[in-house]
Amino acid sequence: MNNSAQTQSIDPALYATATEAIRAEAKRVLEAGTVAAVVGWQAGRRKGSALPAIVTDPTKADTLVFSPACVNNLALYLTKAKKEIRQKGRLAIVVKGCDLRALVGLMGENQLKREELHIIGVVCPGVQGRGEATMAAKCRECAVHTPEGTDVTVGSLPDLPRFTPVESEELARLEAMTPAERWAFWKEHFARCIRCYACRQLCPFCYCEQCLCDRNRPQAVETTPRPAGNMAWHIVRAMHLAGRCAGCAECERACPMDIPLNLLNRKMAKELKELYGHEAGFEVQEKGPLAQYREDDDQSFIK
Amino acid sequence: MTKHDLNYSYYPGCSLHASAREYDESTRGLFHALGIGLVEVPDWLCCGATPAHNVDELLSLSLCAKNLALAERVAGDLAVACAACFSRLKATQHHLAESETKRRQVEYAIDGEVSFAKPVKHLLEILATDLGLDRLAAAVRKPLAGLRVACYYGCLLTRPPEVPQLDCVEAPTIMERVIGAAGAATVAWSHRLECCGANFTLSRPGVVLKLSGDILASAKRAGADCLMVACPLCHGNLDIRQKEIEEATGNRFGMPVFYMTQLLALAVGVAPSKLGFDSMIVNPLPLLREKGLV
Amino acid sequence: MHGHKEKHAFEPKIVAFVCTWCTYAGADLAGTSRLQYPANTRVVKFPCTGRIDPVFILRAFQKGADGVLVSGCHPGDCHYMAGNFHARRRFAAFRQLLDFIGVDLNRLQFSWVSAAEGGKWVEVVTELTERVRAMGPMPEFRELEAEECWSGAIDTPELKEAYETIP
Amino acid sequence: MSRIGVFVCHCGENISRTVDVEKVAAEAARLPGVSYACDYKYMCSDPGQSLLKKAVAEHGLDGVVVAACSPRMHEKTFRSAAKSAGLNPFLCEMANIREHCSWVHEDREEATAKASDIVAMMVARVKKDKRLVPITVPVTKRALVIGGGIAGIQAALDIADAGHQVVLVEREPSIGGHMAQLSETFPTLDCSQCIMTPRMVDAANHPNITLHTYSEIESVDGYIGNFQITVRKKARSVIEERCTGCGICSAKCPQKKIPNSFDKNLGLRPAIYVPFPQAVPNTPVIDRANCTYFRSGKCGVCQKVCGPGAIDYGQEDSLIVEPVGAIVVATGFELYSISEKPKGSPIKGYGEFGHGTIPDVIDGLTFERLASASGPTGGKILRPSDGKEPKQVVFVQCVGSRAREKGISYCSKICCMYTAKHTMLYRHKVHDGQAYVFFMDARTPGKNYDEFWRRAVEEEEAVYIRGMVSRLYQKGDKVVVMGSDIAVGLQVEIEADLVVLATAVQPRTGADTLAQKLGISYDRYNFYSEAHAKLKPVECATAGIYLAGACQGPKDIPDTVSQASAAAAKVMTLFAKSELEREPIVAKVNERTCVACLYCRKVCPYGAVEEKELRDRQGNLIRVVAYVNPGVCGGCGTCQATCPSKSVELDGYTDEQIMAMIESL
Amino acid sequence: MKHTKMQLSTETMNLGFVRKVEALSGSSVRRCFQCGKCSAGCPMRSFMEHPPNRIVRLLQLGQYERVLAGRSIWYCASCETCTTRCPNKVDLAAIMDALRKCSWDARGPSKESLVQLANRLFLDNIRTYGRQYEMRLAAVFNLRSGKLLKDFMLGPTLLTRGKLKMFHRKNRNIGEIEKIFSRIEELRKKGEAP
Repeated sequence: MNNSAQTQSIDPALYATATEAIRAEAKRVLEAGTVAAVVGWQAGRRKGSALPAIVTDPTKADTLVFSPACVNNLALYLTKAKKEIRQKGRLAIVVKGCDLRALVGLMGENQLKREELHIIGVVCPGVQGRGEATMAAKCRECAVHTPEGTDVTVGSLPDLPRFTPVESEELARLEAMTPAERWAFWKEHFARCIRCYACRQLCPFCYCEQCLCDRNRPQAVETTPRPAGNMAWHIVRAMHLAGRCAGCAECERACPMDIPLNLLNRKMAKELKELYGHEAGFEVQEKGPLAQYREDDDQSFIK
Repeated sequence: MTKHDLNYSYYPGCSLHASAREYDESTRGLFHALGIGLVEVPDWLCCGATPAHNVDELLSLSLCAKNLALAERVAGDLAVACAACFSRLKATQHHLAESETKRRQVEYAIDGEVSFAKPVKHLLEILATDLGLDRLAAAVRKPLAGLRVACYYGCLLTRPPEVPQLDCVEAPTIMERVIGAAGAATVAWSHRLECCGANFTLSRPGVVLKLSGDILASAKRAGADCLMVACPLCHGNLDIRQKEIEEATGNRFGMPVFYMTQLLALAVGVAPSKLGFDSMIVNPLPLLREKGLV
Repeated sequence: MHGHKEKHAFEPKIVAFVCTWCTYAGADLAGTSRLQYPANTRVVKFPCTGRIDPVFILRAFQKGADGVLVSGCHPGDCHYMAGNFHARRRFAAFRQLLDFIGVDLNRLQFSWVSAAEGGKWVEVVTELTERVRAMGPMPEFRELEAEECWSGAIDTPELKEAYETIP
Repeated sequence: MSRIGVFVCHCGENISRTVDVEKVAAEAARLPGVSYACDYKYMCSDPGQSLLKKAVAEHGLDGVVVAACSPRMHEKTFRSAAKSAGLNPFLCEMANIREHCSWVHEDREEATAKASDIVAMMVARVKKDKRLVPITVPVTKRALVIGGGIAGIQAALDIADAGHQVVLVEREPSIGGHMAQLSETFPTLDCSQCIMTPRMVDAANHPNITLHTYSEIESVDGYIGNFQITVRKKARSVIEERCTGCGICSAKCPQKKIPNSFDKNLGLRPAIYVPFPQAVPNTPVIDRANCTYFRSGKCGVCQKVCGPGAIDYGQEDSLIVEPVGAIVVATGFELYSISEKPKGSPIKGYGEFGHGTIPDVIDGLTFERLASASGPTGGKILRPSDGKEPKQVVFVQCVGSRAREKGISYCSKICCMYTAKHTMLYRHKVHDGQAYVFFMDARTPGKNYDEFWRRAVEEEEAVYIRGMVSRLYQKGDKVVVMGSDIAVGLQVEIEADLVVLATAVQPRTGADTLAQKLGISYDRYNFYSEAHAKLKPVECATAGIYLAGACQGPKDIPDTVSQASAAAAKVMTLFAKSELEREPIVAKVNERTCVACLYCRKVCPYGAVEEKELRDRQGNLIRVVAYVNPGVCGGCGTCQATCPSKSVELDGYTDEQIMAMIESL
Repeated sequence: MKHTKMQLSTETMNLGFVRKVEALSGSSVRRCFQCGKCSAGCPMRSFMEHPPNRIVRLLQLGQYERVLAGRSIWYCASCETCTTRCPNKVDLAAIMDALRKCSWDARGPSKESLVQLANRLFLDNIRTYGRQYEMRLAAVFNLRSGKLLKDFMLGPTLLTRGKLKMFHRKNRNIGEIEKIFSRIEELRKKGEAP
């Protein structure tokens, strides 16, 4: 068990090799004209940082990188919400295993077509969490280090120690509470929410033209950042992501108020797996767990 | 006999010459008072009653057919007082008219033809229809006001439906209408048509105690002062065995059982001494005195 | 049934979301059969349980419901063939979410009541009403409505007093 | 600002006894947007409706709430009253303060408060109501009839006689169904084939009827007025157009020992065969599983002897697409068999009757074939085991039916009558034979039916024994029947030569699969469900599909024919107009916000959602959105609850309407 | 016999007996569909081991031994309630008469002797006297049935009220009576009457 998982403990050479391979593939496809642009990461100005990049010029392929700082889920840039990118034409995208699950989900939701994408998978040992040196909570329990079903996969996986699954532990801790204790927990967290909607902005699945929560006829969710509306917003969002969220945890990463949003998504994913054996983002499914049914579904909760 | 406009031949039946002599006496008294002629069929025979048809239908039919033939000798429709005799005589006419085979057998047995000519009428029918309730009411001298009567039909007066055709088989009113014409009040009660068990009076008196006991109890419950019957067999069970029933059931009835002719005769002014009240087992005189009828 | 009726200190507010074909008709049948049940329930009619959005349940709690009932056709009896099957999954998931948030699921009842089950409607409504009555008012969402982010909780006596005076 | 009118009904005393209607009206009047409120003794009466109309005109109302009984009772009444007052009918709502309030509560105070709440909710709702107009859909005046038994034939002939085209699809090689198998029919004892075969010929020769035999429904698309049916015509191996029906192929076929299922396997047929001599069409079918040519590649006798060259060994199944506007489902029934129960049958089995191992225990349909003059015995009653004439025949009623523990709770309805008929037929054919019937009740509620049964008992001297049979077992060449006579209170034992079981009537195997293709509902026994047990007994809940005959529940011939004609009449009613009007409670897509995730399409039980391409004036694709076909939409609203952005809305049940109700609490 | 199971076959069902009863009574036996109305209204039901409907049912199955063995048929009061109310026109009272005759003729396997005795004496009385004499009937019945003291207390009461006649006069038609009896016997001997 390694409770203080450090990204530095992973050999930097692994990232360098992956970076090289990404650059080569990007260059190849851009030169060949197979794609109009490559969506990837580039180094940030600050040392040890990275940010999303869209490369259309083969000569700029060398700007692409892969490092522990490549946290962003680039699938976001392919959704309809980011129309200007899609308009460039056929795209290549660099994805970690977790990002790929979002891509697969989007395909199932009629938002992307597999044949319109060139997917460059990158084997990911883990990326940073809060604080540069710490490994992200999601990476500690990652089961998709190596993306499957890509057009090309680069990088290799080192032997990784078993990390402490902090997120699972936190989930278990919450589940063991009484409803009143949980209510207190979430009430405290949601009270802090400032409704900046960073969670929504970064979520690959929040691609609606108009969010339900922005509607005012009728107003289903109060928009001002007051506890009542905050609670409603996070419940509605969790419900809308149930069965769809692939667990990239970008919402939680982006939250300026440190609300453990991914716990909600993890919980829903866990329940849907238990109830209907569903796991999001592993294969393109025409119907998610809440868009289909079996006649013998559990109904023990119904009188 | 021609002085009356209504004349009948008369078949009293065995009981009226014995245990039901008051029925016979009161019938004669009543008819005399009403100006109705009544001539007894000479040397009539027993109709066979229930025992005969119970085990030997041909005998039963033959006895009745013989009586019908004897009645031909006297003018006028045949008036019958006893419900059992009435039922047998009517049933004989009915069955023989329906079955050619039976008619031939009977004709052989009685060595004569079967007569269908003579209408067989129960006294009730004569009073209610032939005489008419208006004439009956007009003849009343001493209305039976204040007397609450439970009219008891028994089983044989109306059944089976197609035979006597005296009145509605399940809800007859002829007795009520007749006694009503004499000014009596009648009570509505449940056991008007139940069987009294007459057939078992000799062999299984226990049966009689049960059946007749139920009848008396029902009349009592309905608030009747007395019962009125038109059948000597019923009378035999309800009146003669009343004390026995009281002992067996522990109920106290004290319910006089009149023949309908007794009450009618009283109403049209026949002297009570001629109506055989003295031969009734349950003494009716206290009741009649109480109501100011004697 | 008749005569004396107990008065309770607390009368819970129950909102029932029902489909028009089965449960609404079942409730109608309870009426035509003159069955009696507590008067706490307010019925909102939907064409089908498939139409019932979890947001409505949330909204009902926010608007002061102490209990919510969702009821429709038995599986296989849906007028629209499959609406209730979809609803069944949707609410199976939603109740887990509410539970995780900390809502006591005793306040949220789901049932199948057919058009022929007037008696069952009475049973379900009565049971839920009595259960919620025993639990008392639902404070959670109602408190949230009254709270402001920056105050967290009303813990100073002055604020509390000022708050109490608000009608 | 809305101008809402509220009308509180007393319903005589039905409401006013427990609800203070004046108070409810007074409180309603104080609600924002309410400009008129009153109470009245009987709102549904003529004066009540006039009151409403007058108020709409006088107060310029733009919405109406009638607080009265259940909308299921009088919504139509008040909406048409509103309509005649010039108000869009969908701006009229009912507040149910009778069934949901006054009848179920006794406390006046509570009931009044609840009634006021209900009214307030409906006032909030009506303010958000939209004006809706009925939807029109074009109608293809052509009908599909599935099943060529008496029900299907009757429906097809009725519709065809009315001048409409009919496509009649039958699974078997010949139409006729069960009725062609029967010997005589109750209660008249007229010969079944004598009345059936002319109808079969009529159907085949009718200029308006297209007959597809040996065919099944492959798929069903579309909706009322506009169905697209794909019919799979199974390979007959015989070219229908060429075949003259001369029968030489069957006569020369060397493979002749195949049990004929039409004769309940009592008789034999060749591999190329027509199921029975009066078959329509009189075109044979090659039973490929039993044909020597198909099994070994050798033989080919039929092809050699066929003059017109109609035999085609290479024939394949073909798919035919038929556009129709209405569908009549008449797939009929089958009898439960104690040896092999139909797939999906809930019956647990009859081990006590030997599970079909006793050869002289047969079912009712087998007895029909034995009694039929054209049957395998030529109408002689001969038992299967040794071909001897049985002298003691025991009939057992309710085998499978009315036995919840055995699996079926319903009454099969026809058995009492056909068993009475069997006892008569048996008596007529075996004069010295004695028929016994074990029964629970004789259910004979039809015209001249009870008289028929009594005739069997009184004149034909069938001995009816009230009481069920406990067990059957073979003893020598007899079948011992252990029963009881509950009127006497004693056990009864009969050593029978033949036992006939009146086994349960069940839907056809595969009825559920067909229902799924058609999108119609069925009960737990797979009988198809009518839309309303009393008022819509021949309609399915799915618009444009109608039921006829035993596929909906056990039925005798007169009932079946009546229902078939009723279904035909429904089809003709539909076809009487070239356009169809329906309630506008359908979903609509907001194309501005739809992102075409198509969750709506995934959950739609009607398949009403399609993709729609939005293009600019030059025809360039802008984007794709969802589109709900209003003709197909059933109006359940599952799409809206599922849509993440609420870009699809169900008219009549919009979020605004619902939220308004919730917020008014 | 009473509780043994019924083996039904054309041999064990005596349908000839059923036809005889139908002929004697003039009523159909098969008509009965066991509604039970006869038993519902029968005043004597509580005295019978087979209620009236079961008598008919046993008859339908040709189980005549079971019918005749019981005392039920002798406990029928001939009140005709069953016949009057039968929804199916089964003349059960007549069927009872027929059954009693069958039992009577066969010198009955019946257990009920007292009713039979009373009937026999009644008919004997008719044959001897032409009319019924109650005193004599009762006295002889008591003597023959061994119930010497039955209704002992009633006799004197009735006598004093003139209800029982100690003496009676012979009927002038007595010859006719004897003739009827003997001619019926003659018919039966010839097999021309049942």
